[in-house]
This record gives sequence, structure tokens and C-alpha cells, in this order.
Amino acid sequence: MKDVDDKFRKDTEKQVPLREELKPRKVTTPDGQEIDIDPLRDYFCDAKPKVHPKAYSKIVEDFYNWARSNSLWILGFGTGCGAIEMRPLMTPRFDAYRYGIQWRPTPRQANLLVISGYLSVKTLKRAIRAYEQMPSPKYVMGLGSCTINGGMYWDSYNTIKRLDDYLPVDMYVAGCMPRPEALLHGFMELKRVIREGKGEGANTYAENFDQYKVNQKAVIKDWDMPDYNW
Amino acid sequence: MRELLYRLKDRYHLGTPTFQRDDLTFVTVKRDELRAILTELRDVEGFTHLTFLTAVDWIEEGLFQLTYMINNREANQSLGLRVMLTREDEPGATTGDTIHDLWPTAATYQRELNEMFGINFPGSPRVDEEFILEGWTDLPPYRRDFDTLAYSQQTYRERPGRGRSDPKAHMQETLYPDYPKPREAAHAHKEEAK
Amino acid sequence: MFSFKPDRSQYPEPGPDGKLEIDLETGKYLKLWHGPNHPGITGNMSVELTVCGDEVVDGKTHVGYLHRGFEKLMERRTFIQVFPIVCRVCVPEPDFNEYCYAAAVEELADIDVPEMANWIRTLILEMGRFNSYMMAMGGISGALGLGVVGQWMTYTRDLMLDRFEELTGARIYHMFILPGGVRAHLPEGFEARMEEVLQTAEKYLADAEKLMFHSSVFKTRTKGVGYIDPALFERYGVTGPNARAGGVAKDVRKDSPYLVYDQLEFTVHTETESDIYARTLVRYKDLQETIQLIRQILRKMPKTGEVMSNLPNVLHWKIPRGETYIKGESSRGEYGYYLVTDGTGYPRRINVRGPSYTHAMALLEHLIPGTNISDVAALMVSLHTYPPEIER
Amino acid sequence: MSLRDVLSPFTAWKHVIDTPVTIQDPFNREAADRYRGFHQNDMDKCIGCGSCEEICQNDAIDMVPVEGQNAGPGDSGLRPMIDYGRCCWCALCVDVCMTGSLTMSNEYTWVDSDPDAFRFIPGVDGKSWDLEPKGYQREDTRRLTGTTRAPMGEMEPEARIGNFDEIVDGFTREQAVIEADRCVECGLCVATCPAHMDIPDYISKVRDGDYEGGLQILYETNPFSQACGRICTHKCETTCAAMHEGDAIAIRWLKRDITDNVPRERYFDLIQKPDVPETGQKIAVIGAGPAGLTTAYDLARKGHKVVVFEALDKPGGMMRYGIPEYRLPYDVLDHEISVIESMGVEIRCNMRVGHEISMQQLEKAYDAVVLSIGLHQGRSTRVPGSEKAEAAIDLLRRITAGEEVPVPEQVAVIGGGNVAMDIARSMARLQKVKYDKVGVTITALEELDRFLADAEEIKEAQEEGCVIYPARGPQEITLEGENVTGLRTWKVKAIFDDEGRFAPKYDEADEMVHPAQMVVEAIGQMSDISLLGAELTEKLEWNRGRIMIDADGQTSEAWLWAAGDVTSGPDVIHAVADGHRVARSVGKMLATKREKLQ
Repeated sequence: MKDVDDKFRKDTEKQVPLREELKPRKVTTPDGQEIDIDPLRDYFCDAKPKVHPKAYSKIVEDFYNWARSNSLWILGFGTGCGAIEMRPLMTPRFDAYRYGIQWRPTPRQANLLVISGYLSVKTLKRAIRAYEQMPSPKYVMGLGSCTINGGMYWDSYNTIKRLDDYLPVDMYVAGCMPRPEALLHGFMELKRVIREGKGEGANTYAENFDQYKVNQKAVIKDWDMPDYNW
Repeated sequence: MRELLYRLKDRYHLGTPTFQRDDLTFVTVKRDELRAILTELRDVEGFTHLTFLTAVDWIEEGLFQLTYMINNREANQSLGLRVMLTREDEPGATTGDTIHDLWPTAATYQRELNEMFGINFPGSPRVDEEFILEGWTDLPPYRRDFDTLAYSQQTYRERPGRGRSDPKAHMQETLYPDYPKPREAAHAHKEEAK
Repeated sequence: MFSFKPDRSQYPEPGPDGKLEIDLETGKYLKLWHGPNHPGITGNMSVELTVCGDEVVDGKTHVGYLHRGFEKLMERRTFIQVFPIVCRVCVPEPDFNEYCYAAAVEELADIDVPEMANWIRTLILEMGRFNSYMMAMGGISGALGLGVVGQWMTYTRDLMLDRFEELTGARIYHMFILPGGVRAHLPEGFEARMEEVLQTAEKYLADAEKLMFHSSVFKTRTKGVGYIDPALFERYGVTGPNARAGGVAKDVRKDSPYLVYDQLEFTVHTETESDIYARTLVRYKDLQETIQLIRQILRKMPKTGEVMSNLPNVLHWKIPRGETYIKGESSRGEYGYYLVTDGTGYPRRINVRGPSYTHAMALLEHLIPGTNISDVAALMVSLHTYPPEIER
Repeated sequence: MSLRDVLSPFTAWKHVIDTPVTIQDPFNREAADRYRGFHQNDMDKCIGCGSCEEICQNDAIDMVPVEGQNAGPGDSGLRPMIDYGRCCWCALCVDVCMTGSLTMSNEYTWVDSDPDAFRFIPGVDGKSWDLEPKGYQREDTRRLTGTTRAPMGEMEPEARIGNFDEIVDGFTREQAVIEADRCVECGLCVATCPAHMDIPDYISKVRDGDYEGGLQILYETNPFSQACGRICTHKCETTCAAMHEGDAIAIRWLKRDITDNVPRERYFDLIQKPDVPETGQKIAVIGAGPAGLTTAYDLARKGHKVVVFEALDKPGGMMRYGIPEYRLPYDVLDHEISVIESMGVEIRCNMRVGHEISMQQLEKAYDAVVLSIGLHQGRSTRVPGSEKAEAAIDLLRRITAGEEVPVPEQVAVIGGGNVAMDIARSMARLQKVKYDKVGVTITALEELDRFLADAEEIKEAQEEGCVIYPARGPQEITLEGENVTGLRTWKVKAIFDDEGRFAPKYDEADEMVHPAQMVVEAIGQMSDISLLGAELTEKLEWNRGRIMIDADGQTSEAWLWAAGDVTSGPDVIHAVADGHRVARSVGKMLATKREKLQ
């Protein structure tokens, strides 16, 4: 392994210019009206996430948690290599559906985001948007070494090293990549955590929202979306 | 392959070829003759398949090497054409000659080279568009003077709690701590000498 | 038959350089992001579609979501340290990376590989091809709504992963082909268990044939769709099954045999239509051929022998200056590694030539205009591209 | 569109009656036998060499100190800690492991909501898979680092017996590269070397072909590198990581390879005296052996004036007068000493302290005196007739000095150490010249595998025709008038008593008489301390007949140090280490003295 070049300094000066289509401008509509648009403001809803309150009664909350734990709906977004072990889970051999786990095509229908391994900065941006679009209560599961401490891309310039800096993670599964059986173990463990009322990732995110945004913006240099979009 | 190179040698400046395998040869060509050679090889000699186009950064020699790997499918011969470009530090200052009109697929390679090495190919379609990276502001990452670990350390946080000991140093600390460390002794000598 | 012909009169004319000038603010066009989080995309990539009605006017491929900078990472690893990471370049068929890298290093470092290791390597590559084709078959059927074929194919692929696991010690990233040989011999009773898998595969494939190639739905949606003019093959660097579907009977295994392919008998299947149907059919036939090849290899391979040659101490292994290019026929086309060494203990440059690079970028962008939105997924899958090998 | 095309998809329905393929209990599904799962480490086998850490491309392995594992010979006391936030289960660490202690189980499930939990020391932090026998094991003998030592060329016994030419050829460049290439640079050997030479570093210089750089590294810790490259007892090779699954690296021969490959005149350019100011302080060293000259070398390089007093007519001490020429040629030694002299060390030969100059004079004239007189008096067995026996060390000295020594047809040697082998083999050479045949018998108390001599010395002695009788205790040197006729020995039953004291027991029934016209005693040496004079002997503190010194070699007198064999033993490299230690101590004292004066 080559030694690190101590003299190398990252370029912190240069800024990424805003893309042309995101700049505020005047537009003529098909029916001839002229309107001002500011894409970054107009196209998104801009409000901070809120902490999801607990039910008044413990019994009711326990019931909710039981119900939540038994309907883990996963967003079918294969962010990295681990996605390839999802297919055996979706299909009869490992059949995760029997445990109430299924894959959904859109974040609006999902409550579990599985980060399947490394996240490049480009995907991180999409993953954040996908996560924020998911309805609360929602959970994040990190697969493999890469989400824990960088994994084998520990020295890569383009992948994040610690997922928990950018998204609140409820469960990690070790492996590179984890086997479907290990994933199922992870889902079962996540269910247990949710049943115990400890699946508080979404609330953590809402509580420490500003810190998460600082971390996210530190690596996503072309941040061209509002801070919160759902 | 040798006959082909002999034929070309009359009209073009070729470097000494490397016959790597029976079906693979590398040869250096001059930049201003590249296009003519490529066209001739493609249209006359049957080297119709551009396998890949990539660059090698010879930073010590101040050169970028472009490797055009072309393949004659009928004869099963691959020929790697090397073109040496002067290496400019400023990304985009080094330019190559686009061949996207010979092979449209070269446009993709040229986009990548522009992004990853900072070698520009004026006239190549969408060559300035972001290809793989997004919002990249640093040196083109495949350049040798870009240190990926240093960049990573300065950008991302690692999980704390790691630390290592070198067996040699650890044994010295525990078994014979008073003994001067040989390397340090040498440095001490040198410094005294200064 | 119900048919819909869009009114093309309002489409923009391409400029002299072939570029479309699309003014989105006219309201005629819509930008549609097909991916990265989209059920109809293979892996983590995206196609930026500009549509008019449900016809696609323009498509741009966006990659980089999986970029890890392999070629950079390899430059700071020693030659043995590169070995574990090469397989990650392509997730569904990792073994080609291991083979190409190992062969490139062996060529430049002048290392001989034992005969037995070459046979096991060939076996591994064919098993990987089996897996990859299974994924492609499942993918194309899934993209056209034939979910059940996808289920069968994934199941059969998983059985093959079990064989991989007992042979190599891992399911997906096998890390088995070390420079100098392979890690281990076949386990006891491997042939019999492999035969079971192959028979299961054949059973399901026979059913899949009925559901795909004899299905009116499949035929209607694939025949004549996604046609690639064979004249474009060379210009766009089309190789492998995509080219064979257009009548180009080229296969690296036959043309310049590597490993032990010169001792094996197999047919290179071609079709002439060069559309989605033909490409799928070529893959299907090739998959059948692969099953026979695995049987043939297990029958012909020697039973004993060294699997690994002695390496110099890998902790400080230096390779003299040189460059080489090693290629092989992966399930998607020509796969190759370009390795440049400079006499130090680290590679100077490694370039991975993945077939998806040309297929999913320039070729796909060329094919997309004029297709229907609902066919884009099928078109992509039929080109059989894996994004990680595009951006590496 | 045919009817068949419409109907054929419905054939899928036949699978409705299939047995489901679903795995009923996916949670307890065992992975394949050679699955690369979580790591195991056998604490008894692990030596903490760090090769796993070195090869890990993910930087996933840290060598960390572990409670209960202490550093010691051949074990660094460190153990690998693996970060599963980095690991990719490639098993290169298992493949490279020098002892085979690191393995992998086929266990694969580890889920946790705490990301910091995925880090553990296999074998120390108890895990459920610690005893799992299944899992990845490397199939063959290790292929990632070499296991077989490069052959060393040496003269055939027939060719070498009739002369005193050097036996060993030294490595060729190819052999040296093969041998140096095997080193994994763990550095376990450095702790074992008494002088703590930087072995991995100079081996890497051999690999790179940078012999001049290698020589400079050698001279940082050892001014007797040429000698040590030939005759070192190489304790380092007993702790080499490579010895666990193959041959230890031939560290000694690689050192020799460096010294042989630098032209002799280049030594003086490469090893130069540092440009330090003269201190004006003077040190006297008594005895020009390895310890004394190392002390002199170190002190001279610090800017002190050093004078070495040597009783014999050439410097080198035991290296010249104890070790026969076929092991260490004299020209090598002469060159070695000339490098030391080039540091400004003055060597005065034929200056026997106590005769030509007294201790009192030295004390007055010099700031410090270092006593490194070695062990030049042979011990005697004191069996009947032993007054007629020769002392090995005495004979060796006479052979070196070129004096005439009696060479009878048959010689019996008592002793099983290196000195015994040296004298036996020297006598064998002289016999060969004189009679064209060898008649040397070696007897020792120990069994052959317990001999103190190096194994290769014993082997070579036997090859040259010396006959070894192990486990035989000398009883009498038989005489016929004034002439020795033989050596009578008994079979040894035990050397030590139950409490471990030296008290040999013999089987009197098993008696042998080894006919010999000369019996040589080589059972150990002592130093001749008569040079100290009665007054000083009285003043000094003693410990069982040896001068008492502190950890730095200083005696109870503030101006007097003792180094080398006279205080510790038993070989050149120990003497060098001792010389360094004494030089540091002397240097410290001199510095304090200088400060006081200013």
C-alpha cells in the first residue's frame, strides 16, 4: 500500500456553479403569459422534518410498533453492490415476503431504505432525497463494511466512509457483501428494535437535522436542492 | 503484423514496436500522423474495431500517453497506438485530437479522459459535460498528482478508535526501551554532521 | 391489431451536427428521469429521457452513481492487493475481472500457470457466464412483465451460487483466481452436485422458452424493436451477443482462444434480426451452450495437479516495465484489462474495458430516440449492460 | 401470431403442483465448508509478525497490544484486531499468515445497531465462531512468500580439508535476491539480535541491489559486519517468522552478501567519521577484540581520542586468535579493523598492560579506561594427567601466529563447543597436510543434539573426518612416561543432579580409551586478570570471580568500565552490543565531565 502524500491539499476554493436550469428566470408559458420562476424555491416544498410524536398510551404505541415491525417495505433502490443479494430475497428461494418484507418502487410507499454497500457522492445525493421523501416512521439499514467504516473503498475519493454521518442508521449487517441469510437476520433484528420502540432513526434525523445537513453539504459540492424536500 | 508495420514505416514516423504477444503489438506514433494512420488502418487494413482509448500519466516525464487499442477482427490482431502528449498541469490545457467521427463511441472515451485526466478533445460531442463525477472541483482524479487517500482523509470522516503498532517498534519499547533506535541514531549523526 | 402512430410533425429537426435543439419551455416536451431509483433500470444508473407524448425524442445516459475510482485505487495497491478489488468492478459477473487481471500480471511478470488451474479458471468463467445470462434472461422477462421467468432464473442462479460457494468460498465476490493460479481444487462430489443444478436449469429453461420465445406478448413487444444496424457495430464497438444477434459470428473464445478453450467444443450462435428478440434468443442459446460447456469441462479436466505456482514474495513484488492487454469473452462481449507497469511494486495504470461501456453509452443513446417509453427498459436490458463496469 | 404463441405461456401453470423451493429455515443455514466467514486466531500459534496487517489492502487490520500476550523472543506480543467496517473477506491475511494461526470460520451473521461494535481481536474477544472447525483454509503450503532457503555454495569436504581457505562461497546475486525476497519485514529478529541490528532494512537493500546503502545501515549498529556476516551465531534466525512454515531467512549470509559486494576501498567513503568537534577527552581501551574496538569506534565517532592497547602483535582478539582462518579469513578482519582505525582510533599492539604500561598510568593519563581483555586462558578438566593436555585456545593462537605446533597422528579433543570444533578442525587440516589423513576424536559430556556448538559446525567437522563421541566424560589422560597415549572416558548417565547443579554421573562399566598423542581441552576459558595489579583487584568489587559491573558496564571504579567476554558472553555480536553499551555509558560520563569544566 502506498503511503499517503502528505503534501496533497484538497482544493477548497473552487465552487460549483449553479446549473442553468436552476437559476431564477423569466419564462413564457405556452399560453403567452410571462412568469418569474425560481426552480429551487418553486419546485420543492421547504419545511423541516418534525419529530414523530409517540402515542399517548404505551399499549397503543406498542401496538403501533408491532404493526410497523411487521410491514417493512423496502425502497427498491440498489445503491451499491449489495443490491444483487436482494433478488434472491425477493424470489422464492429466500422469500422475504413471508416475513412481511417487500420491495416498493417508490419512496412514497416505503419505510425502509437499504443502503446496499458503498455510496458514491453522486448516489448519496439521491439517497438523501429518497430518504427524505419516505413517510415517517422510517428506517435505514446499512449493508456491509462500506457503510460502517468505508470498507474496501476506504481510500476512495468518491465514496463516503461512514453512513451514519449523513443518514440515521438503525441497523448494520456485516459482510462484503452480506449473504441473504445475514440480511434476513438484520431484518429480524430491526423488527425487534422497532417492537421495542427503539427504531428512532427518523426522529434522530429530525432532531439533529442541522448537523446532518452540515455533514451532507460538506461532501456534496453541487448542492442544488433545498434542504428538505418531500 | 511486422509486414504491416514495415508498410506503414515508409510513410509515417513509427517508434520501435513492442511485440507483446502474437496477437498484440504496441507502437508509438506521432500525434499529427495519428489521424491518418488510424483512418488508413481502419479503412484499408481492416482494423475496424476500436477496443478502447485511454491515457497513462507519466508525470515524471511530463507526458500523457494516449493508448488507442484497435483490433482487426478478421486477422485477430490488436494494435496499441501510443501517442505522447506534453503534460500540462492546468486541467484542460493538454489537448488531444478527437476521433469521434471515425468511431462515434470514441466520444465517450474522450469525455472520460477530459474528466479523469483533464485531457481535452476539442470538437468531441458533449466533451465538457459531466460524465462520471458530479460537482467535482479538484484535480482530475486519475492524474498521478491527485492523491486519493489524502483527499479522502480531508473530505470524509473515519471511525475513530483505530491505531496500530509496528512489531519492531513495539518490541523495542517493551523489551529494550533504552537502546537508541538505529534509524534515529543515523539521523542524529547526519544532523550533527550538518 | 391496435396500433398507435405518433404525430411526428411537431418533433424538432436535428441540427447539422446531429444535435437536437429542444426547448423544454415550449411545453411540448417532458424530461423524464429513468433512474437511478427506477424499477425499469438495470443497476444504479439513469437515462434522461426527453419525451413527446409517449415517444422518446432524446435520451442521455448518466452514469457515475457507482463510481469508486477503481483505476485510481489500484494504482496505490501492490499487485497482490489489487486482486481482491478487481472483482468488484462488475458485480454480476466478477470472475472475468479476476481472470483478466491475473492473466495480465502473469504475462508481465512471466509466471506460468499450472494446467489444472487453467481448467478450473475456465470452469469458473463458464459458471459466471451462466449466472450472468440467467440474470439477463430474468431481467428481460421482468422488463416485459413476465415476472415468473425472472423468479425461475433467479432461483436457478442461486443454485449456481451455492456451487460457487462450495468451490470458491464466497457467493458473489469469489476472489478465487489469484495471479499464479487458483486458490483450491474442486471439493469432493462437486461434479454430481453441479449436474443437479444444470438439470434444474435445463428444466426451467425449457419452460422459459415456452413463456418467452413462444409467447405472443413477448414476440409482439420484442420483434423489430431496438434494431441495431449491423453496419453500426464497428462504429459503436458492439461486441458479444449483441453483435452475434446481428449475424457477426465473433467470439473471443473461438477467435483467439485463451485458457483451455482451444480444447473445448462449442458453437457460436448467431441470429440475423438484430432486435431485442434476436438478442435474447442468442443469449438463450448461448446459455444452453454454457451448460454443455460446464459439463464438458468437468468431464475433460484433469483430476489432479497443482493449482497454484510459486509466486515471488507478494509483499514486495515488483514487475518490470511493460504494458499488455488481456481480453476475454464475457457474457456481454469483449472484456479486457489494460495493464501498464513501470518497474515498481504498484501498477502504473489499469484500464478496464467493459463491454457495457460502449453498449450503454454511445450505442444506447443512439438507439433510444424514436422508441416508446415502455420499451426503454426492455431495450436497455436487451443490451445487457452492467453499470459498475462503465464507470468503475 | 399462432394459437400456440397464445397458449404456450399457460404451461407455466404446471408448476403449481411443484414442491416449493423456499428454504424453510434461512436463519440456521450453514455456509459451505470452505466459506470465508469471520476470522479466528490461534493465540498459541500467532507470533504477532504483522504480515496480515501488511497485506491487507483495506487497512482493516491493526496490530495491537493484548493483555496476556507479552513480547518475547520471536513474538511481538501484538495481535491483529480486525475492523469489519473495512474487511472484504478476501482471506489474503489467512494466505499470508506465517504460522497458519489466522483462519476463517464459516460463520457469517453479525448484525448490530452500533456501528462501533464491528471491531474485534480474534482469539481474544470471545466469539461464537471461535471453535468452529469449518471455514476457509489455504489449501497448499504457503505460496505467497517463499519457504525454502536459497542454497549456499561451499567447498566440498575433500577440497577444504587440506588447507585453511574459506569454506563458504557467499551468495551469488540470484541466490541473494531469492533469499532476501522471502523476508516479510516483520522485524521480530531485531529484538533478538544483541546489537539490535536493523535486519529487515538491510535485507530490503539487498533486494533492491543497493549494497552501499545496506552497508551504511550495517555500520550504524555493527562495525564488525564483515566478521558477523561470516561467524555470527545468528540468534536472529531462531526467531525468524519464516521458520514456522519453512526455513528461516539466512540473515547472516545476507549480511555477508552486502559486505562482499561493496568494494573495499568504498568502505572508507561510505563509513566516514561524522563531522563532530574534537572533545579533547581521551579514553584507553585495553584489548583490541570486538568489544573493545566497538567501544573505540563509537567513542571516536563522538569526537573523543581513543587509544587501544593490545597485548598480542595484531588486533582482533578472539576473532583473530580464536577463530580459524577457514571461517574468518585474516584479510577480511584486517580490512574490518582498518575501517575502525579510519575513525581515528589508535591501536597500539604488543602493549601488554601490566608489563609495558600499568593500570595506574592509564588511570592518570586517560579520562576513562575500558577493560575488554576477553577470555584467553583455557580451563582445565583437572583429571589425572591433565597437566600434559593442551589448551585449545592456546593452540589456536599459536596456529594463527604461525608458530610451530606439534601435529601428532591422533588427537583427542575434550569439549562440545565451537572452540572444540575449531581446534579439532584446525588440527585435522594440519594432520591432513602432514600425514594425508585425519585422526581427530571429539568427546563431550552432552548428547550430540545438546552440543553447544552450532549444528553446521558439527556437521562440517564430521564431514572433514573428525569422529565425535558424545556423552563421554574424561577420566584420565593416559601417559607413558612423559608422552600422552590416550584419553580414558566413561559413558555419561546424567550431567546435572536433581537440583540442576553440575554433577556428572557416569556408567563406569562403559569405558573407552581413545588413543591419542595429544589431548586438547576445550571446555571453556577465563580471563587473565593479573594485569589489574593487586591494589586495583583489591579495590574492585567482584561477583563470583568476575568483575562486578552495573547495567552499563561500569565497574565500582568511576573511571573503569569492562566490556565483552570478560563480563558477558559468548560471541562477537554480544561483544559488539556490549561495546555499544559501554561506549554510551562512557560518553555520558564524559559529557557530564565536560559540562562541569565549562
